[in-house]
Amino acid sequence: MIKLHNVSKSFSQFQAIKSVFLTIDQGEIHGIIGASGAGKSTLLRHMNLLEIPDEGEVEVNGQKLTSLSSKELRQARKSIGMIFQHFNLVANKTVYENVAVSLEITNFPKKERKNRVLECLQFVGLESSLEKYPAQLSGGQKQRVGIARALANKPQVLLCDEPTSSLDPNTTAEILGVLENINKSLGVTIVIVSHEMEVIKSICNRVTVMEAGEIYDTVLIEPTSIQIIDNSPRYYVEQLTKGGGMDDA
Amino acid sequence: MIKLHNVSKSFSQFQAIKSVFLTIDQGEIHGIIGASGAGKSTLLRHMNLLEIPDEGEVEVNGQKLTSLSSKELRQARKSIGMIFQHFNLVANKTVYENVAVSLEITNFPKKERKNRVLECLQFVGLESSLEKYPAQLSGGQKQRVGIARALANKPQVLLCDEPTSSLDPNTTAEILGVLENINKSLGVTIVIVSHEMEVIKSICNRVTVMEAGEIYDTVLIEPTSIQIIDNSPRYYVEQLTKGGGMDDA
Amino acid sequence: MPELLVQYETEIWTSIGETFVMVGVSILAAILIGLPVGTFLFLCRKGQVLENQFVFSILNLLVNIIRSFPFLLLVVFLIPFTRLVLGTAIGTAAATVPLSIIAIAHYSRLVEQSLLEVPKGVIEAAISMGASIQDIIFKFLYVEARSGFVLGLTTSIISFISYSTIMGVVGGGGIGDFAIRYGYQQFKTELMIYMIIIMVILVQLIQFFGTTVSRMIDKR
Amino acid sequence: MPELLVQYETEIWTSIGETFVMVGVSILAAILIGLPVGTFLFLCRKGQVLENQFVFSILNLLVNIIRSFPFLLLVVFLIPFTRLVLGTAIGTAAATVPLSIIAIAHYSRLVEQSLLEVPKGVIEAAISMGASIQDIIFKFLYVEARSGFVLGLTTSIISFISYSTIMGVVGGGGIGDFAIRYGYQQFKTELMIYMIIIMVILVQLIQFFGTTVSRMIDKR
Amino acid sequence: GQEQEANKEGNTQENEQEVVTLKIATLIPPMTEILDLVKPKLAEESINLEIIVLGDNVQPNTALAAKEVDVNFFQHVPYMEEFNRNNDAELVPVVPIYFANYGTYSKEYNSMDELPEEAVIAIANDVSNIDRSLALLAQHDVIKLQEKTGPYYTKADIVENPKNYKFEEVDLLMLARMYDDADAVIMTPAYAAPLGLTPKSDALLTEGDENDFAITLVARKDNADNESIKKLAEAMTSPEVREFLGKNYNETAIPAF
Ligand SMILES: Nc1ncnc2c1ncn2[C@@H]1O[C@H](COP(=O)(O)OP(=O)(O)OP(=O)(O)O)[C@@H](O)[C@H]1O
Ligand SMILES: Nc1ncnc2c1ncn2[C@@H]1O[C@H](COP(=O)(O)OP(=O)(O)OP(=O)(O)O)[C@@H](O)[C@H]1O
Ligand SMILES: [Mg+2]
Ligand SMILES: [Mg+2]
Repeated sequence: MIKLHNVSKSFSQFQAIKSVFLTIDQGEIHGIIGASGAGKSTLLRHMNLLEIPDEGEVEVNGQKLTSLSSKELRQARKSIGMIFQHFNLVANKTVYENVAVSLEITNFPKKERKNRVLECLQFVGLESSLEKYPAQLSGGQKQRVGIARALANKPQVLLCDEPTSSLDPNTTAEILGVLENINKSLGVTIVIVSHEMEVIKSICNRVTVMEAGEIYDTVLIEPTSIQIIDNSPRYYVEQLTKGGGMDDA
Repeated sequence: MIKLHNVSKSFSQFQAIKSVFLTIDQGEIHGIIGASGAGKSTLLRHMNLLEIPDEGEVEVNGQKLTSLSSKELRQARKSIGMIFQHFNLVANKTVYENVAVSLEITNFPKKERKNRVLECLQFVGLESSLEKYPAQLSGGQKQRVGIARALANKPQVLLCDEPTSSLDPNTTAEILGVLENINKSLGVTIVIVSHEMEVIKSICNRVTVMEAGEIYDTVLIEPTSIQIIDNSPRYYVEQLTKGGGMDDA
Repeated sequence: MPELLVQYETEIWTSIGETFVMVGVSILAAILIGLPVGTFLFLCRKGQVLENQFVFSILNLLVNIIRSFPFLLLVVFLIPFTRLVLGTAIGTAAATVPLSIIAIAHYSRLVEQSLLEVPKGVIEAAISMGASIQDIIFKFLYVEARSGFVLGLTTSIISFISYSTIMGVVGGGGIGDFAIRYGYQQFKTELMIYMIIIMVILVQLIQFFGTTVSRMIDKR
Repeated sequence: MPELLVQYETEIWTSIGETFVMVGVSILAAILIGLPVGTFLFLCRKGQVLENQFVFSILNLLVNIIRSFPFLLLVVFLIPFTRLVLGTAIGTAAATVPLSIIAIAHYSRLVEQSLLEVPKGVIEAAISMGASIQDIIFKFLYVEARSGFVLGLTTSIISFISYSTIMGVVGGGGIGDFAIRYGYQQFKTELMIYMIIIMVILVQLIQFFGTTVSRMIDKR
Repeated sequence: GQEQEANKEGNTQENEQEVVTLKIATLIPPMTEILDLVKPKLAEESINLEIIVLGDNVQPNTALAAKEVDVNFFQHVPYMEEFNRNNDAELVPVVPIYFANYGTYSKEYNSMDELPEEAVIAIANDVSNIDRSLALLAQHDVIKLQEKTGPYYTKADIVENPKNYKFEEVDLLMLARMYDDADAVIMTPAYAAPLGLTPKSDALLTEGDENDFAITLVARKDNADNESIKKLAEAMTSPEVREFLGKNYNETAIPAF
């Protein structure tokens, strides 16, 4: 469970978050949507206290993050995974090492680490790029490493900042499948910031719409479920031509 | 006109582009689509020779880029704008300066520079953030600065690498409108790499589908035209609830 | 003010002045020549826009040669050159010549290193705009590396002050030399300690100023 | 081999050995103490994970004090300390003490500066994982800053060699001191030039090695 | 200093007689003090003595040979001759001023006989002073040296060292600091003075004035006969200087004129 109580945040003059109250239930997949610059990322970053609110309280899994000692906070963060909008990979670590590091930090049983890393990289379809460095990856591949890293240590809460922004529909559907799966099977609470309506619609139970630092509305929806689509270039051609275009120019 | 003739590119062992032939006509809006890691960005980066092909030739606006002197190449690049997947903004320049710098480089008439910068920033809805630095911007705002920068000096060719990946549907529609407009009114040739089917469908005349470094197919389509949508949070709520969800949770 | 300082007031002020002259000229040399040399060291590297193994090797060797000279011997070696340039090889002005040469070699390495930290994407953006080398340097590289430049210069200036203390050899004077001559050689320990305090304050001010400026211009 | 070198072969080898001892110990000190000090200078800064104005000011002041001492006077000042630690204040071993202290102060600044270049996002990623300070340092900061560390150490080692030439003062010996005493003071210019050539080769090798390693481990 | 400044100014502006500037390179007290003492007197004779204090014992000769200075005052004749030999220079002695009475000092021991086997003796590390230090010990039969093979005695010339003394070479500037560290130190009185040590009362061995090592005013062959240099030499050998040395440097700097 995540609870934001009267959270406000300003950057110098600019008030990015204005007195927000929001409760996200245990096991929910919660969407946050809104225009660019509305404050979605900033709000999300409050949920693991990467952003310290000027005012208000943040509670996650029954712990008031805002009043924990730094040691307790560190402990609490180990069960809160985060996928960053700009990935924030370690440029000097390989794909494998980028994922493995989160297991080292959380004292994941040593013997199982390797398997877990490989498993997570399989989830995101990067099992063949273990030894590549971020600079050698495409945009979408980087994003997928970020996702694998956040999943690796089986967090109870997963904060996702536009996790599929650089991904093609197929990969997006696969990733959403993985998220839904860990939500269903392990009861992980997931918060997804996204501007892709389909993403939000297909897996969220509830969606918060933000506008200029405030919550405009919170909507309960029935996820349409993810359509795992044909993973081949034929799909694109079909999609493109079905709208009335002419094949083979 | 852009012409790739038998272009191949390898990164150490890995062959990212495999003998590609592609011709993009003057005034076309050409889409490139494909799975993550298919080689879209790499292909696009050949069109201004940011990536130098191991083999093959690149021709833009009648000039063989691959056989120009470095001075001529520099000149040629001035009329080829590029929007980067990862923005590549100058972190120590303000929003205004990031856009202005491209005018300084191309010797855009001095008197008109300021107006042009403001105009471009208006196109992307950032006229109120002139003095902010990239670190103070949201993901979508950064992307929009990148777009404004590429548009500023009125290029004849515009290469866009996932230009709307971090933008909400409203902003995306606006940006696409701008692109379509400069294409129509100034005859700018535009190449858009994107994984968002709607984006491609709504403005492209022709689409290349890539798979594993090769062109799978090139499809001629009829752009559906951009739907400029209601620019308010109400839109999201409507979209979310219209699928059968329940309002006001 | 302690009596001792009053007694030596003129000499102390003179030596502070000498230090300022020597370090000031070194700073100028570091900026006017060290910065360009460091920039070329970076630009001529493999994979950079001016890639040029030959120029790189030459510059690299020159910088290394200067940096490998025992400082005292460099000073001595440069005497004919100094005499040629300034007509004399002794005194404060003459001392600025070897100091400046060291300053150039020293700072150019730090400049090179700062430029290596500029994200590749920014350089690519510049190239894609058709920026000339000059534009790449001034409108992109220097803008992104500027806080590193300032920190590097801060570190360098402090080194220059330290180097200047050896310039007594050719009569360069300066606070450090004053401290050595009066304080150390003549066992006026108290005077020496005052001089060191002056130097510590000076260095502390420079560091504070450098850190503050570098933080102010770092918008990353 | 030139006759002169044959004649002085033993002395030359001895002095090369002395330089290696002095510089080697300084390198160890720079890594074992300078690296942590630089790391704390960074971590205790405003806005960083261990933000602590007090510790920062103390470390900053200490480093500045060491760096503001005229090197010769630092050597002298440290004599009682050196004697305490090693039982003697003269000779090569004794010379390593002041050299190491300078090395620590010098390298810690370069470490601090390299750490300032680590992208904030990477540190945030570490924090969000609940990484301990230790993990942040070793698994993130040092990994991202490592090529800067190597370049900084390269620059520093070359400075250490240069500093070591002054250690003749306390009988430290070394190639530089040999060049000064035999070459300069006894006017054996040819011998001096050979010594300088040896130093240039040494420095050139170190620079080459440092640059290569730093490029190899830089995957950015 | 200010009074002298004024004096100099006055000279340049008011005196019809042309003012000659004489540049002199020197190192440390009492050399600098002697020059400070004679400076006002020379000013009266329209000689502006410009004192350049250098920090190294090669540069004063280099500067003199290069005509950057007119005279220097820091060395003894053997050292000057060695410089001439190696640099094709034509430096010539003008007049000896004082003997820096080289001596052996010890913090712990009161006589040379008390010095134990293998005692560490600190000596300066430049060749001419190594030569001089060894010669001092040989003069008092502490060691025996073989016939000189080059211009200087070196440690290799020691043929007998009955008590196996160890010689530790350190920089001139460090010698005084070695007083605490070594069993004995051989140094000039200029370096011993700040420790409160004088050759007369504290030295175990001294050189006396029966030697070639008088600190000498040195000029070049081409200017040694200059009128102004002669006046300088005269001033430096005046009774005032003798009195000054006697008062402040008794037994430490023994007048050599
Ligand atoms: N410098 C490099 N070194 C090694 N491999 C590279 C390098 N740059 C790209 N690649 C590889 O080339 C392939 C194509 O990369 P590219 O960036 O063109 O993909 P993309 O189609 O743009 O994917 P995305 O949609 O994820 O951005 C990827 O598999 C990537 O790992
Ligand atoms: N460090 C900062 N300093 C100043 N302003 C900031 C800072 N960080 C964010 N902002 C401002 O706060 C607002 C909200 O930013 P945030 O990143 O939360 O937006 P967002 O909703 O995630 O947008 P996007 O969809 O574009 O990523 C933006 O207007 C941004 O300019
Ligand atoms: Mg955001
Ligand atoms: Mg891409």
